[in-house]
Amino acid sequence: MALDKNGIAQRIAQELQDGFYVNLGIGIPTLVANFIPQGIEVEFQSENGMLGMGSFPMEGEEDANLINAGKQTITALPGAVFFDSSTSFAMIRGQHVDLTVLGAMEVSDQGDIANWKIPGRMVKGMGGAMDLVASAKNIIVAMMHTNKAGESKLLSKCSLPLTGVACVTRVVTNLAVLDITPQGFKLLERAPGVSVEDIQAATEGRLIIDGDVPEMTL
Amino acid sequence: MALDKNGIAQRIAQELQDGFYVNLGIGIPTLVANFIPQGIEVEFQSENGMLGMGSFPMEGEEDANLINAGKQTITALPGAVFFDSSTSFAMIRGQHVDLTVLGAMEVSDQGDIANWKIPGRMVKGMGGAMDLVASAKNIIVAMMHTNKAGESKLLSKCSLPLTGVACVTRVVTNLAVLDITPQGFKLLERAPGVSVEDIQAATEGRLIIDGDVPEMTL
Amino acid sequence: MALNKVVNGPEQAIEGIENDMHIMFGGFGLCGIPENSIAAIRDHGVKGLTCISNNAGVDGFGLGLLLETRQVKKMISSYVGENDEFERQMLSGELEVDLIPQGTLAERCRAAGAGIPAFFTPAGYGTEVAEGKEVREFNGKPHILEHAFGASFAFVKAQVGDTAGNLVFNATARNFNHAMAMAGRITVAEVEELVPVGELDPNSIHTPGIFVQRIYKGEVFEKRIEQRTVRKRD
Amino acid sequence: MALNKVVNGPEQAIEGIENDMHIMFGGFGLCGIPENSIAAIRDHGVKGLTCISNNAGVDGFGLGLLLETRQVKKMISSYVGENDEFERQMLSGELEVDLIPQGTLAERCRAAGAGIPAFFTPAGYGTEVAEGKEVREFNGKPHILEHAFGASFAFVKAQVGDTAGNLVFNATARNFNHAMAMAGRITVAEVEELVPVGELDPNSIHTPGIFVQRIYKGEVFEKRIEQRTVRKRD
Repeated sequence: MALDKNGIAQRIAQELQDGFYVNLGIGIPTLVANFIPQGIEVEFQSENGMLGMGSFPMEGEEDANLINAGKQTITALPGAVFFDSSTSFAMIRGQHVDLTVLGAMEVSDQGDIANWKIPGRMVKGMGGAMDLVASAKNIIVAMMHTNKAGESKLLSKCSLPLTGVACVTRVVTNLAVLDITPQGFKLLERAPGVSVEDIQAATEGRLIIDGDVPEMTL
Repeated sequence: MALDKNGIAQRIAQELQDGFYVNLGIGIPTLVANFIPQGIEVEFQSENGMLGMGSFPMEGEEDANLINAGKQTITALPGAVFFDSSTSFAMIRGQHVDLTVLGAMEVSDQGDIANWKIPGRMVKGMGGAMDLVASAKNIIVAMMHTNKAGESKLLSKCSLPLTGVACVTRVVTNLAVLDITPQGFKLLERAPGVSVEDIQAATEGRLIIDGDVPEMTL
Repeated sequence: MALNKVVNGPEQAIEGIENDMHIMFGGFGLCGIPENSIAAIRDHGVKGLTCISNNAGVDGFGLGLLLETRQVKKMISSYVGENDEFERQMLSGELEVDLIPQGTLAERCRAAGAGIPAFFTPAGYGTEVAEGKEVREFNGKPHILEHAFGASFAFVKAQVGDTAGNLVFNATARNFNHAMAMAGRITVAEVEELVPVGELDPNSIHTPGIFVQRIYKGEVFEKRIEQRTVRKRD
Repeated sequence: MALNKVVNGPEQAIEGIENDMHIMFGGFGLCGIPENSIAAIRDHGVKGLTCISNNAGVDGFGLGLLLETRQVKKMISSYVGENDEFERQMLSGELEVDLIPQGTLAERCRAAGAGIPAFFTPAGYGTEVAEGKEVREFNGKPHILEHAFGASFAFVKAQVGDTAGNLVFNATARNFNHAMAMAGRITVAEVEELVPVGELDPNSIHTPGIFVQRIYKGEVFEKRIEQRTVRKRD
């Protein structure tokens, strides 16, 4: 059975390591914060200018001065720090953030990513995504394996304008966990009950299947 | 009669304008702070990281954390701000400082300045001087007209390694006030009792004398 | 001893603004935007502005106000969602839009204020953002050359300011306000609280007054929230 | 929820230091220098260091300690007066010295921490500092290309720090400590006061803990004054 968005987030949360600074993009990535493994401490960076981002505020305690990069009201945890945008992107560009999780419209089997523009239809802008993907050492894409029309989002070549080239390290979808390798998407894990054939059918880019592919454990 | 160091500082203080941010170098420039004209408010920037620098502390109140660029203990005035070195030089490089006063070993009639190195004899380093002279809009050099050997320090060409090229706007010495112009040093004012001939004799670089040259009023 | 930058309100604060100027506006979304200065610019009626701002406001608030009145010729931003009038003007070609990576936007502002005319960044390499730009490898990784921004005015908003223009921001309302304050030829700060010099801790000032030319206490701050997300109380 | 960076003292803080490393030291003159880390490096005996520091200490204090023990192969500084042993080693050729403008030094540190591999600055154009460097005009003014610094360690000193590495400096003791903290692959902060997370005001932290890998409370801070200048009481 394919994962839902929470399942994808839960699987990605397994990638968190103690002491990580983590930047979570808008959408599915935001949900990762709900699944931090026990015994692990991580700190969330929000590119609009804070470290130590906490959960949403209690009703009535929201503060217009305290938002995340998705413009949602949030809270600050003990040890939080506020800083300006140029310092925030100094952290990102300078590779001080250990893990970046973001959504995508398309990912290519060379690790290219497209997530900011659909020519003629939608141009909201790249926000901080281009800085994040150009600099991060460790980029996990969280997305559905196929789009609403049922077409694969894991491609041999992105059709949409790129956000970054050869930058994604891992992709976690509703169907699978895959690494970007020189040979293409290497299938690491299947979602529970999803077959290798299902994944193959939903993947347009080069797919490497090397021996038995285990099911995820969530 | 030629000016002493305090006289030079006093004359330079006449260049201060209300609202100026001013960076004073080590030596004679430091003395300028003692002669701020009445009714004028200026603020002193110290490149090691403060605005709103005040006088030396009272005996017993010196603080190892509070020094100026000459490593002297100082005080902070109301409205002072502390900041880091990269921000400090952002102010300087970004031309937010209105007036820079610094000492020199040599100045050329094209506005070149040398003040950081005597090959084979002395190399203390340029400190912040190269950043200051490369960026400041308004640079006044405060120095004696001649060196200890009696040789002119206002030259057609600097003999020492340069600190900056074509950057000095005005020179105030113990003998004269001179502007750097495309034709050379333009004599603006004589020190009290000093003749044009005295100044001519002490100036190796091109000297422009245009009509009557008034005495300074101090 | 400290310099007085206080002007008597937003009308005086925007004096000298002219058609076709390049102008920066602090804020991220609607957080930390210079509300009072934006309203004064709308009332002034100046036209043909090139606005440098991370976002473009929403319909009826923030820079959305200047879009409604067609005072904006061009937007330079990193993210411009959430604004129908913006989208309409952009798609119809009435509005020029230059989208640039958020970190590059912030750094180009800081660079302008810091006397750094250009710098290399990896952001945007291999994308349409890099088109026409110089590419150079450092440590085996391609970077593109980006230039500092010029801006005749920068409008910023702070929580507290003193009469010498020293600014303190509140939480994530700091965002672009600091780097843009550095960059403006004339930087105008509106503050919720204006205090005499000496009241702010000199160790805790975010933007030194040397970067600020005019300051005033804003009359009203609506501080609209774009996405009110809360947890329910038990 | 916040990360713990606390080590038990300077010996543990310098673990991993090796011969021939590039190392940064915060401070301006003797103000805000990492005294305890410098002492530990002297006791450790590591050799051949390239030290990046605005100044080189004085005889018997600050980096002067590492010069005495000949642990320094090269100094990269902006100003190196006030140190006889330094002068002796430099003139005899025992010590390599690279002098660079102070603002360029600060910006190269920040650039290293900020992922900016190179930038243009006007400082040093037309001087020996510009020799061999790329020159380019911007707005009719020549600038030179300067590169970010690499450093295996950065040793900094702050007034207060919390266990997550967040730092607050005191007055002009901030100086190079912030930009160098950004630049170090491993940044070690020694503090006069070490507090639990949550005690520092999140709006008033100078260096966010993300830039700091190790932190400890220094046992003793001599904080020597280089030029004691005072006014006499009446």
